Amino acid sequence: MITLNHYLMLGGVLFVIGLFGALAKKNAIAVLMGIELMLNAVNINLAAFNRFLNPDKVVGLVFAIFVIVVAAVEVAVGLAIVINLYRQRLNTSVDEADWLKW
Amino acid sequence: MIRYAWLVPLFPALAFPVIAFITRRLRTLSALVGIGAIAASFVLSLGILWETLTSGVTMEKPVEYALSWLALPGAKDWVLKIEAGVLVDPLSAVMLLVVTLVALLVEIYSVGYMHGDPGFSVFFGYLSLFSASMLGLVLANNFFMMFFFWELVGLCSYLLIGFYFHKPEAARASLKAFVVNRVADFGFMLGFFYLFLMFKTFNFRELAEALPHAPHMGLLAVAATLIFAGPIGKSAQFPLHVWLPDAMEGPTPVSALIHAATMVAAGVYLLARAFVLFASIPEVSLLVAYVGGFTALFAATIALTQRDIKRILAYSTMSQLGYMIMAMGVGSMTAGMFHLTTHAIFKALLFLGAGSVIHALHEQDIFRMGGLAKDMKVTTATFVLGALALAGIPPLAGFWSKDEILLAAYSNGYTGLYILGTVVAFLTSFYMFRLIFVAFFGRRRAGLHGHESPKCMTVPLIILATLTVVAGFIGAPFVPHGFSSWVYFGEPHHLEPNYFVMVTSTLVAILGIYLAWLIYGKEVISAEALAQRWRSIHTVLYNKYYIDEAYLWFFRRVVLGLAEAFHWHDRHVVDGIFDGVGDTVRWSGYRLRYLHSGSLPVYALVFFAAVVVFVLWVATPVIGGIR
Amino acid sequence: MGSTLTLVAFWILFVLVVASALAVVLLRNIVHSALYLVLSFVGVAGIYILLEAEFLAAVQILVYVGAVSVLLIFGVMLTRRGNIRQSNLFNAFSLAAGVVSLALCVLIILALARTPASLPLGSWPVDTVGALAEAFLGPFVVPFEVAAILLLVGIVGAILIAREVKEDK
Amino acid sequence: MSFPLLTAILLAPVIGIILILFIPEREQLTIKITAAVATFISLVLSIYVYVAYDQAAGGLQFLEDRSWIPALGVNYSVGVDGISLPMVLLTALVIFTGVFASWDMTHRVKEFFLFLLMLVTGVFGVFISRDLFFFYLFFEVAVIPMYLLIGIWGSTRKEYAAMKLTLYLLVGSAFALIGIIALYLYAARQLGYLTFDIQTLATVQYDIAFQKFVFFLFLIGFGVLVPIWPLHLWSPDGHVAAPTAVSMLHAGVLMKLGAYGLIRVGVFFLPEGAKFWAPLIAVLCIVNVVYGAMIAMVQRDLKFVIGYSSVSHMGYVLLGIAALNTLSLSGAVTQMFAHGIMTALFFALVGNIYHKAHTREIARFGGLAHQMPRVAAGFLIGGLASLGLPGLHNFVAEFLIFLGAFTREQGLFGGLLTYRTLAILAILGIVITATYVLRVVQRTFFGPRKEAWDHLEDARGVEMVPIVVLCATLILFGLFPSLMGDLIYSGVAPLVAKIEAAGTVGGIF
Repeated sequence: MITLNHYLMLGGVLFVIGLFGALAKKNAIAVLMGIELMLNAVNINLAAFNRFLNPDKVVGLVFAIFVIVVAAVEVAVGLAIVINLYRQRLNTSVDEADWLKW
Repeated sequence: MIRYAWLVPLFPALAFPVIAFITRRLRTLSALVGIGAIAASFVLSLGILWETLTSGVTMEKPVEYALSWLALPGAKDWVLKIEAGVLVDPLSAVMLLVVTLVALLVEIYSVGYMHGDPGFSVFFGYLSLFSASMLGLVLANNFFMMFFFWELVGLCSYLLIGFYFHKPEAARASLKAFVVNRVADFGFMLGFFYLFLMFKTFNFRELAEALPHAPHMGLLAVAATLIFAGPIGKSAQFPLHVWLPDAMEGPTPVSALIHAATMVAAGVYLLARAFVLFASIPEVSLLVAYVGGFTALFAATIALTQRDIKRILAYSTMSQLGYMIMAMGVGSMTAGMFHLTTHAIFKALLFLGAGSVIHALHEQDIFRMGGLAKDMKVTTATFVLGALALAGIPPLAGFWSKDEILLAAYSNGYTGLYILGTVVAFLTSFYMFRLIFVAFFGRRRAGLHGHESPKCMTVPLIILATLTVVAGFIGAPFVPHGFSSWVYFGEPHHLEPNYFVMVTSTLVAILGIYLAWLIYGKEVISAEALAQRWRSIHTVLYNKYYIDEAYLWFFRRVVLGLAEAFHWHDRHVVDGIFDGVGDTVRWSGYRLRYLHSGSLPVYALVFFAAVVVFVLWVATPVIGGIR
Repeated sequence: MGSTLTLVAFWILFVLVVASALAVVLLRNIVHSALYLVLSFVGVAGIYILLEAEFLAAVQILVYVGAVSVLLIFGVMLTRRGNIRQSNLFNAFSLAAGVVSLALCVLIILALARTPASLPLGSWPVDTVGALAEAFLGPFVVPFEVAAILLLVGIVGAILIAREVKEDK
Repeated sequence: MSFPLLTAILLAPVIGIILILFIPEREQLTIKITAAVATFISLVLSIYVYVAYDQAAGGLQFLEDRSWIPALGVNYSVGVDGISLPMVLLTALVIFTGVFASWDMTHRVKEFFLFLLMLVTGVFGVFISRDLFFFYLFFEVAVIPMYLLIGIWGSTRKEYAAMKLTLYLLVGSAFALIGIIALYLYAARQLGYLTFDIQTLATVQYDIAFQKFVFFLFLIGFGVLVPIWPLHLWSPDGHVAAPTAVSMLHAGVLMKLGAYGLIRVGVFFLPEGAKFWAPLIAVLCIVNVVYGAMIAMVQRDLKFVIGYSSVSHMGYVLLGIAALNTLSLSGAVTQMFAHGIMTALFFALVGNIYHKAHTREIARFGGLAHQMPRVAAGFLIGGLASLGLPGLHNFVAEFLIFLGAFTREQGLFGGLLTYRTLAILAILGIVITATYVLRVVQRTFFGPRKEAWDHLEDARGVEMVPIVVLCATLILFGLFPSLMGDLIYSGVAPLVAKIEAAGTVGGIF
């Protein structure tokens, strides 16, 4: 018997893997990939909650689609920033992007 | 006429703005406006005095009317009620006449004296403002209004002393006069605050009625003493006398009007107005008498050694004011006011005469004058007449009034003060005739030649000289229904002429004149030798007992020192604390900024670590704790 | 579809998604990571089908697999420099990141393990696409339009940021 | 509903701002004229309201009420009484003359007048608000433009002074905000509904401990603005740094916001709290008076002298508040008005001199009365007002305050000190004031003519507007104080009734 917890488990694990990727990687594009994984995990949860808890409305799916939209925009803008960064520093390492310093 | 008494100060009060804003460019017109206004007031004052004396208005039954000036009704009874009122009794009627008369003559005189001065119009404006304030002071029916005009009078004095503001000495003198008077007014104000505290009114008559029911005699004595501070300042009594000699930096007509005849007499007038208060506390009266007596002697001794013609007159004014105050203190308001009246006339005469000399010579040091009698006959004659009056030679005005004071002191049992007064009379005649013999007779020491002043200056001199001769008779002992039956406190009393007092004071005065003639006229006794002989005394007297220096030291070292200390404290301690708070914040910011390495992974890491901690904290109880 | 079959399908997809996600994170070649990312997205689409959200699955394939992945690969190409085999290294904080991630993972699993959730599958609209359409053009019409504007702004912003900076300026 | 006069007073500068926005920067004269017209409308309306106010009826008049955020109980409601009306008139007079005093401004004129009008909008708003929310809102509106005005157009360490002033005032207003919210919530619990209305809040009975605490918050919050010692240092620095018109508004009006807040919010709502803290205020205000005056005596910069004299004079206002009786509170309000006018006059004149001579160092001047007789006369009148000369309005104010404090029978420190002693010390302050004011007059304007200053021109044309208007105001109310005294009494009487109805509370000392 498949339950809500199965899906949440998948979402949770995927989220953590994505988080690790976002935190531990050096390449800014890899960081973006981690973030995409995290967003996917969230979408799984949204869809699952919708399916199990509130099946007569599709609000969860609506939200998931919004998240996808935002994710697409985020990737576009994020990559633009990465490219801009690359132009100025000739690498895409987030370690060296410390312009937020004092 | 009495119904229109409020117009008396109003005429000159209106003249001031007219001169200041409309006619300032037109000199003659300005003078005309000023003189016209004061002449109107003079005529009105004459009428008021006449009506007062003929229609049964007495000290007990004055005429009083008032408008509300400022009133706070309060919930139950009045919190404060200040009236702008007029109180006409013989005392104020006489005073009105004196003030308007002297002011009128001085303004006429000023047309000649100030001729050609760039501030000619402004001068008449100030004089008008002064006259208005002084007349307002005289007519005031309560302490508040009196204080109001008292201060305005002080302002005019400030403006007029500093009239030649380009002279640093004049600027300094005006400042000094104002500040010294402020110190005195501080006491005055406190004094009538205490009265208000006890009686809830400022009105003279209401106070007089309530006085016997005073809740606390000690407090009343404090109030009276504090009020006396006002006269000490305004009438230049020791120890707040220092401003008067310096005030001579002003134009001479100003000295005549303000610093001899009228304003300095305001203190005496205040004592007369509030006489009931002082009379009810003998201890304070005694203080008044001794302050007055001491100042009379003190100022006379300083006058012995001065060389500046106006300063000698200034010290003589101080000394005579001391007489008046002493008269108030020994319980004879009549004598004090009588002397005020006559003194106003002959001192104005003396100052205007001195002004005439200065106008001719542009010189104030008497030892650079000499032989003026040949050049300036009218001036010399009138001046000598004034000096004789001041010295107390019968039958001139000064004799009668001074005599009455000495008599009051003598008959009221103040023998010490009587002797002191007699000594002062001797000193007075000596220093006055020292001035006359040095300046008007004898050789021309500096070769300066004078010339007689124009008519508009000599005519006032002649009028005043005439009055000097006749004015004494209004209060002479043998005249029935004279001064003492108009202005009195308690019962109208009539002192019997006491020939012992009369003869002694006359002899003493003649002795003074003779001595002055010996030293300075015939020069049989060398003045230099005398000065050498009593060198230390001479130095102390010449330097006015070093009181100015002491005040200056106090101001420079103590007051300014304290001020500097406060300033340092403000800038370094108080500001230091608050700036210190700011600096601490800034410093900690500089240190804490290293926490922000700027590295994005670190930020994200910290962020999620915080999420973990937060989730642990919140979720642990929800999921059932750690099992 | 039988429940056992669903369960089997779920576990297969689970392994696929997690394994490829781990590959994305752990591999040292950024191109490989990107390819595994595609695989992972496809797996997630399968999960959506299991959840009977077919439209979402389609969107997932279209947007993630079709657009986002391609964008990412373009990004890799545009910023390629040095050895491609060493293009996706860990940074200096990987250990701390691992600890934090692991802690969060343990926390999530603990929370799930202790949550009794035996909710049955309820009724589900047959026509999810129609339901979604009604939701988007009904109560969510304003956010829908805002999302459209967001996309536009995002595109313009991306162009603006990535534009070549003229040197003479 | 009749014509919304008070809103019109408030909106006249706002309309001025909008019009100026559309005028190009280079048309400086048009900008100045627009500002002058806008403030003139405010002035005329203020005078009309002043005259039309029914003194016999008293209380709040010219009421307007509009719901704004009903959920929070916020209403746009305005009205004036005998305390706020003189302040409205004061503001209108000072800003009107202030515009003329900055007629010579050439640097970024447009922004200057924009901020100036914005500032004055805030000040008007504070004085006419009957709603605490708007009261606070306008209060903040008044503070922020000040920062820019001093920071951009100032002189002498302007950035430092602007920062200092803003920080002090914002910290103060934060305290006041806490107090206002505390009042609001406490009243909401008592009343059962939310309201910011001042009249309603005043009917609530606050318990003693609450009153003591909240009054302390107000004492700091509004005290900074007064300024009470030792929180006064922003004011001399700020005055010195600010451009002329801002100094005028700043010393003339902004400082009164503090005293007004202390009376309107502090004493009116929390009479027991006021009684508790009054002794502290009384002691501190004497420090203000004497300490401020002494420091003014040794200043070398004309503006610093006036800055410290403001500290000293506002001490009298505090003394009036501390003594808490009819006389003293009437005096305090009178002094707020009179000091505002007087100090605005001073700053206008000093600004005039500074603009022409490019220095304010007293020692470098001397004999300026030769070149600038009108300025000298104005300065002398201001100085005489400052030292409390009868015939000028300040005398009435100081007299009432002194008499009020003097007649208050209460001991402090177990009878060691009384209000009477403090009043005596305060009166001593006017002696010190006389000394420093006249010393400045003597050293600046008197003395021999100095050739170096022969190029200075006397005030004329529009420069005369501030001098004439402000001097005339001082003299008018000085000679006929009941023109304002009756009005102020109608405002103070309910306040005193409330204080007297309040329970007896021992003072802090």
